[in-house]
Amino acid sequence: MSKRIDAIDLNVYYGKFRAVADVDITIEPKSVTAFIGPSGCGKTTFLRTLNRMHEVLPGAHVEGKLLLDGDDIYAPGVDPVAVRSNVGMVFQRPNPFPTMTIRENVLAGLKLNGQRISKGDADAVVEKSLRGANLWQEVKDRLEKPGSGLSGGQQQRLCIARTIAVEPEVILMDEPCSALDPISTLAVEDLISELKEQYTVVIVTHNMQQAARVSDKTAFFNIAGTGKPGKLIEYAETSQIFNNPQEKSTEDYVSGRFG
Amino acid sequence: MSKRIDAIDLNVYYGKFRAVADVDITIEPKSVTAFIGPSGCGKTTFLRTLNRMHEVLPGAHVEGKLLLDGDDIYAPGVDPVAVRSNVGMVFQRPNPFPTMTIRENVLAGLKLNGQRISKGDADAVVEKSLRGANLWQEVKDRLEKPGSGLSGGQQQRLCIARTIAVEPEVILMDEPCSALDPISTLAVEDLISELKEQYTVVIVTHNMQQAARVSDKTAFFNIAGTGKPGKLIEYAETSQIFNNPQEKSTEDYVSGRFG
Amino acid sequence: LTACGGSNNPTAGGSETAGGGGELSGTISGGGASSQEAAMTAWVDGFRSVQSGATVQYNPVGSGSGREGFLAGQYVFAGSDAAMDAEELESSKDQCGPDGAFHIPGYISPVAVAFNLEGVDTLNLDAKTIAAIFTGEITNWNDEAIAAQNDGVELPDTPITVVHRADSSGTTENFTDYLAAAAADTWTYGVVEDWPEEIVAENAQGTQGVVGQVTATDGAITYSDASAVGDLGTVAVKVGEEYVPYSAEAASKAVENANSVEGAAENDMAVELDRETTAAGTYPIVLVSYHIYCNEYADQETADLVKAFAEYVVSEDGQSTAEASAGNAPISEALREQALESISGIGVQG
Amino acid sequence: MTTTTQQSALHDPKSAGGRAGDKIFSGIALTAGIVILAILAFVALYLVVESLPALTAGEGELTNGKTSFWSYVGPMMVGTLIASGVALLLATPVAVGVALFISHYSPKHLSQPIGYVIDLLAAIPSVVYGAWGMTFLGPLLVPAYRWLSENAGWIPIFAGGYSQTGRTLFTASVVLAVMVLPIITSMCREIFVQTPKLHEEAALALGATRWEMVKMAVFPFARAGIVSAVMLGLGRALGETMAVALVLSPGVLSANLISAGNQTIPAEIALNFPEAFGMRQNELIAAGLVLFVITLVVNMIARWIVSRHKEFSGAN
Amino acid sequence: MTTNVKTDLENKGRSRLTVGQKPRWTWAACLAGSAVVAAAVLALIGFNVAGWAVLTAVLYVASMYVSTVVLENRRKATNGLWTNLVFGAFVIALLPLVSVLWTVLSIGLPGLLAPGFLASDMLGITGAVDQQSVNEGTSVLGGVAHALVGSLLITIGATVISVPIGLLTSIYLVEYSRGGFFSKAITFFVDVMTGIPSIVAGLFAAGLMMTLVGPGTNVMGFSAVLALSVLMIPVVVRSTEEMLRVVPNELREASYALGVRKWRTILRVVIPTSISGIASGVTLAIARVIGETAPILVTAGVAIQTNWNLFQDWMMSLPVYIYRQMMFPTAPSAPDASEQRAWAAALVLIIIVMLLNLLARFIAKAFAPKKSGR
Ligand SMILES: Nc1ncnc2c1ncn2[C@@H]1O[C@H](COP(=O)(O)OP(=O)(O)OP(=O)(O)O)[C@@H](O)[C@H]1O
Ligand SMILES: Nc1ncnc2c1ncn2[C@@H]1O[C@H](COP(=O)(O)OP(=O)(O)OP(=O)(O)O)[C@@H](O)[C@H]1O
Ligand SMILES: [Mg+2]
Ligand SMILES: [Mg+2]
Ligand SMILES: O=P([O-])([O-])[O-]
Repeated sequence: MSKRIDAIDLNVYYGKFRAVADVDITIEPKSVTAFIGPSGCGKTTFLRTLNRMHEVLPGAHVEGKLLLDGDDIYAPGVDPVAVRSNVGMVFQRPNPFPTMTIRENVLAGLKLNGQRISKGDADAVVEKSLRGANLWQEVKDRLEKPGSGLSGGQQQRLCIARTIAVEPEVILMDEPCSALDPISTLAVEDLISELKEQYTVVIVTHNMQQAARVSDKTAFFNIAGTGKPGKLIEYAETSQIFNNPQEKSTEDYVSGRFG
Repeated sequence: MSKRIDAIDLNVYYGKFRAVADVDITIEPKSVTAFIGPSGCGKTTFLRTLNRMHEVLPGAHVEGKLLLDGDDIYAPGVDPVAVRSNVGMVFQRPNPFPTMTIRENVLAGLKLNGQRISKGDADAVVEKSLRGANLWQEVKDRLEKPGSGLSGGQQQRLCIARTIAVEPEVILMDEPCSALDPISTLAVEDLISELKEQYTVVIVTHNMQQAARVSDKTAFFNIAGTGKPGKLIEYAETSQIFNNPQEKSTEDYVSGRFG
Repeated sequence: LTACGGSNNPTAGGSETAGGGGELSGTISGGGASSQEAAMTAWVDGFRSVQSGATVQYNPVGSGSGREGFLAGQYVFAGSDAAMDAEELESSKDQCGPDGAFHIPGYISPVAVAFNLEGVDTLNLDAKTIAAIFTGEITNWNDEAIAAQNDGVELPDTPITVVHRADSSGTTENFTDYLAAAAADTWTYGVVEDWPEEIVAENAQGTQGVVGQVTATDGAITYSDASAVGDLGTVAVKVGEEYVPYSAEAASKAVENANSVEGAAENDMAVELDRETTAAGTYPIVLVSYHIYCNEYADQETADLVKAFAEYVVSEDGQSTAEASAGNAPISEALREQALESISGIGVQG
Repeated sequence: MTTTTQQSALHDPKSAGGRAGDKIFSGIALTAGIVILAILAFVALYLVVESLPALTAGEGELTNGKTSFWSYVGPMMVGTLIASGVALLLATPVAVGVALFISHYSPKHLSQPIGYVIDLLAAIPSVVYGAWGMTFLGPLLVPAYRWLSENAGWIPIFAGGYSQTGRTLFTASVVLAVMVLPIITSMCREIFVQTPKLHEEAALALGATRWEMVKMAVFPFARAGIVSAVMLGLGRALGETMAVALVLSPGVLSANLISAGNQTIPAEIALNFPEAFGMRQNELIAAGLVLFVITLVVNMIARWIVSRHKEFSGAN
Repeated sequence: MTTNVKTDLENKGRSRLTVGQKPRWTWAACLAGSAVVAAAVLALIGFNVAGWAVLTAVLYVASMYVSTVVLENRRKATNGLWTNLVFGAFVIALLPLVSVLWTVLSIGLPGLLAPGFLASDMLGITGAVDQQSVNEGTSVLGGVAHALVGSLLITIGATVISVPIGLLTSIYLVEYSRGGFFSKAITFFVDVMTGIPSIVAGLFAAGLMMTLVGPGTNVMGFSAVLALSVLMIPVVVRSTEEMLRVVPNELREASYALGVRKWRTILRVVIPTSISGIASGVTLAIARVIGETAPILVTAGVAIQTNWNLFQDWMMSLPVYIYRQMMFPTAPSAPDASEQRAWAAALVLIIIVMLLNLLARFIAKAFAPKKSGR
């Protein structure tokens, strides 16, 4: 089951500093949306408000509404835990649990639900998730080794596997491929395309080609200068953003020769 | 002053596990060399042997010779610190010093070694290095703020600035742009081109376009399977690697449609 | 004139001395019995008023450690609740020259049997009954044996809680010495410094500890240096045919009537108390704490200082100062003369 | 290839000077370690030499009429272990709870002052704890002891009457628990706040509740630290002298927590050392040696537990 | 206008995210219910306020758990349960603190406020003086100047010896040793050291100094310094070791890669990063030894006068002062005066450690990593 996301007049703060201003955006279910923009423009910050991870930082708060299928996730009485189990997240830096084995890492989210799963089912989930993250071949013989012994790229794919394993309704990815080699990147991109059959996917990337390849819609964020808040400049079909942007700054940004 | 690097029959171990086998390579001074290859093939590991960072890990050791302008850096009596001040390094994950301000971070390489520099000189170094890393505009008003308060991309550029500040002869970069946006990436790539006027630069990247754009020569590493050591498969002019590779596996790898 | 936060210390010696007399100077250190601490504080202070240039310091580490420190040369004098044995006397010759060390009974104090019983201030008890209470044979205050000796006293139906010293103690030793001598049939545990562990009872650390515990517990009884018993009821002990309450004179008398230890040096005043005495007006549960000095010291200065201090302690002034502070029993005139005689022998080696 | 006979940049004299700095510093650090070993060797020598007479004493040579040293010290060993064991059982959950409260549960601006308040517990000297336990806590617990004795008397540790004064092994354990609490808390707190944010966020993003996050990210990371903190606390509990000496009304070992009796080694030493000399002193020092060995064994077990999980340690 | 359209997207009043949550007043109901039930239960076996509060708290936590399990789910209930328990732990930890502080303050404060308490020693204070002030109700004379000076000197001495040794040892263990035999030996023996009973440390120091400088002169502040160092070093080593270990290797590598020498990396990167933990470990170690009684008593002895020289003559310290005054009153027949001085001295000791703590926190603040949360 996928979900629609609507941000209404969303402002995101670190203490008194407004990092992201006045975002209005609607993310359709069963689609892939890419956030692009220069460093520091608030992509990560905004992404983290979508599953209430933002408020984990001291002093960080949000103003405005954020609807998940019409339900305001910032409404009083809403349990952030419920939000986060619906909205999974893959971070920019790989962060497997260092005290857990690879297998335990994959199952970490499932175990939370307290449901007892049989060893067979668990094995199936582990294999499916690791295959999905294109890591199965590399680690299948050392599932009981600590997850922190893997290379950076392997660790990141492990984190993706861990997130897939809980089958959330929305998956947020913050530059998930920035540490991956092309083969893994391809696998992850394929995975994203598969995922959107069922899930809503939001991805932050610095890689224009990647945005162009995987996303249905693209949102361009920009920042006027240091200390200014980041803003959503343009949000449209990916093809339009890349081929026929309405805003000058979007055009400047995407027409760079960068890969 | 730049330096030439020659690896002769180099084998790199983690304890008993041989991660990289039999590397023979010559890296010319005043050139940019790119290491590419799938995740886990030992690019990072090999890179870290070039400035003796590898041996910092317990159990890690190296067999074979590694010559810096003809001097074996693994010869007995060689001071790893002398090697490292000649061979700078930028890591995959940004790691600014959390106890220091932005300014102090840039000056870390100088100050930590106890060098006295006048405030004026220091200011000049800070500005020059931050400009070089394309970070000056963003942080010039908050040089006295902690370095860890920056975004991921900003942090990485801070780390590059810190490395440039000590003016090493060789600069190693382990996926330096994996956390950067295109504008910063461009800046860093420009910087790399500038740097090669004076320095020897070695860069690990997953980004084929980047390798193609910045490097003079490219080394392709591959790995036969988990538990097997990574090997240097092909090393040649970048144009040859991308257009006319000698090895089948190189061709397979670079012909991917990845960005 | 005293500035805010200025010291509030009284001038030396508390009272009369002006300008400070005496010609001696230097520091001497002693250590030993904690029972003497309050008295020692007074002596040290009083001595300072007589000899303003001299300092005496005393570490209440306990009798055994005091003697050990004395024998090791760490202290030039010791305070001890028990006299040195022959072996110790022999080894004292290392520090003190061929004549060794000698004892002066500088601190005498009655050991009171104190209790906390609503409405009862004093009880008459004989040694046997006291022993029976402390061994746990008698468990209630309205016991036949107690009532028989206390006509007209309203004894409540309250269980007896025995409180004894938890630490090794000279007080325990003196008390059990009395019980073992005067009630040998009932008290079969001998003379001990540590309360016999076969007797299960409450206990507490130090004189202050047991007194505090008894004060807080209805129906409790203990033994303690008399100076600390405060408002507690106390026992008059049967001596001969009469019951003698504790008092300074009665305690002093017990020491006067004691036999000197056999085979001791001429000027040694170590005594063996006669716990079974029937002499009228004698209180037999007495703690005698000695001062132990060398007959000969290594240098003149120490010898002079020690001698002056020792003389001051047994002097009338010294004993009354201690009594005022510590509530112990001043030694009798006869003892004083004997002590001064002994002290006059202190000299220099070689 | 260039000849390497000429002086290379890698051997330049300036950097050789810096290298000496490294040598000196590591030399000093090593010396510090050696000093510790030397101190310990002296202490051990002292303990062993002074205890030998008591350890080798035959029947009748010991001052307390016991047949052997072990029948003297055995019951006190048990008493010491019970007292510190109960103290740790009481203190550890509370201490870890408080540390968690400070690091992850309290409002951020309150955590500093709260940490400070808890540290105050460490500021109170043990004599004061002893006096407090003796005059205040003991009497306060008497009704509870009466109730336990009447209703739970069938449990061995509550069997056989209760103390009128409250100066029992359990009271001593509570006082010890209060004394070790700040030690465990402040160390755990320091470790808890070091938990990498990355891992905490990883857990939260999987939909973990706060408690689940603590279980997944904080505890595994802090595991070795917690064990170390508890050991530090245990060291204090095992060796605490004055507080137990004041609180406990000692006697023969009964293993009854709520009546007078039982004794711990440090309290025995503290109570009797002042008047001890000769063989008595040897006995007490030998008891100290035994305490020493107990702590040693407990610590070895703890180290072993920690090392079994080294591979999964959080530091790297 | 657009906003209006957009708010129509909301599922007003029927958020699926709040479905199945327990009513907000659940906690109040549970609390009230627990209080009533606790009162009823206690009424049967004899009411007292402390018991009532404890029972209410227990019932409240239990009933919240059960009602959350029933109304929501087990995970939430478990989370709530632990939250309550963690808060409970804090409250429990506060109880003895408040109680001890109240005891110390109520008895000690009058003593501390007595004129000249901090400026006076015990010179000239005999039992007669105390009896007089107790009988006549005048202010108690005498003070802690000498003990204060002694405690500070001895503790500073022990800190000066222990902190460098302890810190350097832990640096050796964490940074230099590669888990070899020698480091295992040190770790092992540091563990052993934590097991030295304090009195044994005192005896050892006294014995050592006796052999070094001879009997008599060995009783001095410095002997106590040694004794306390023996107790302090293992605490410093263990806590700093722990703190150094949690410094991420990334930072060390970053520094090495800049060509910074290891010792400078340790001094300038590793230690500053962990300074707050180290400072609090050291404070803890100081707090641990400053209150030691037995080892100081047997090494530095007792004194009634201020002594500024650690290397000569006996020295008083606060814990010994407290202990002696409490257990062996100057005037046995009027112990109140001594008791008051003892608790006042305890208050002074507590205040000293508090100030130390503040200092440690200040150091930690000044040097600690500037945390940003990410
Ligand atoms: N924890 C924090 N406290 C205060 N300010 C922060 C914090 N994290 C980020 N910021 C600021 O918020 C702004 C947006 O940062 P954010 O990390 O969202 O950028 P980004 O678009 O993700 O950049 P990048 O592409 O480098 O990851 C930046 O100015 C950054 O300095
Ligand atoms: N600290 C370590 N201890 C043991 N093995 C390690 C360690 N670090 C890496 N390895 C192993 O060494 C091999 C090479 O790893 P390395 O990190 O060099 O790969 P890489 O090419 O840099 O990969 P990536 O592109 O993902 O960064 C991998 O099999 C990895 O699991
Ligand atoms: Mg970002
Ligand atoms: Mg790598
Ligand atoms: O003076 P005591 O030996 O009984 O402490």
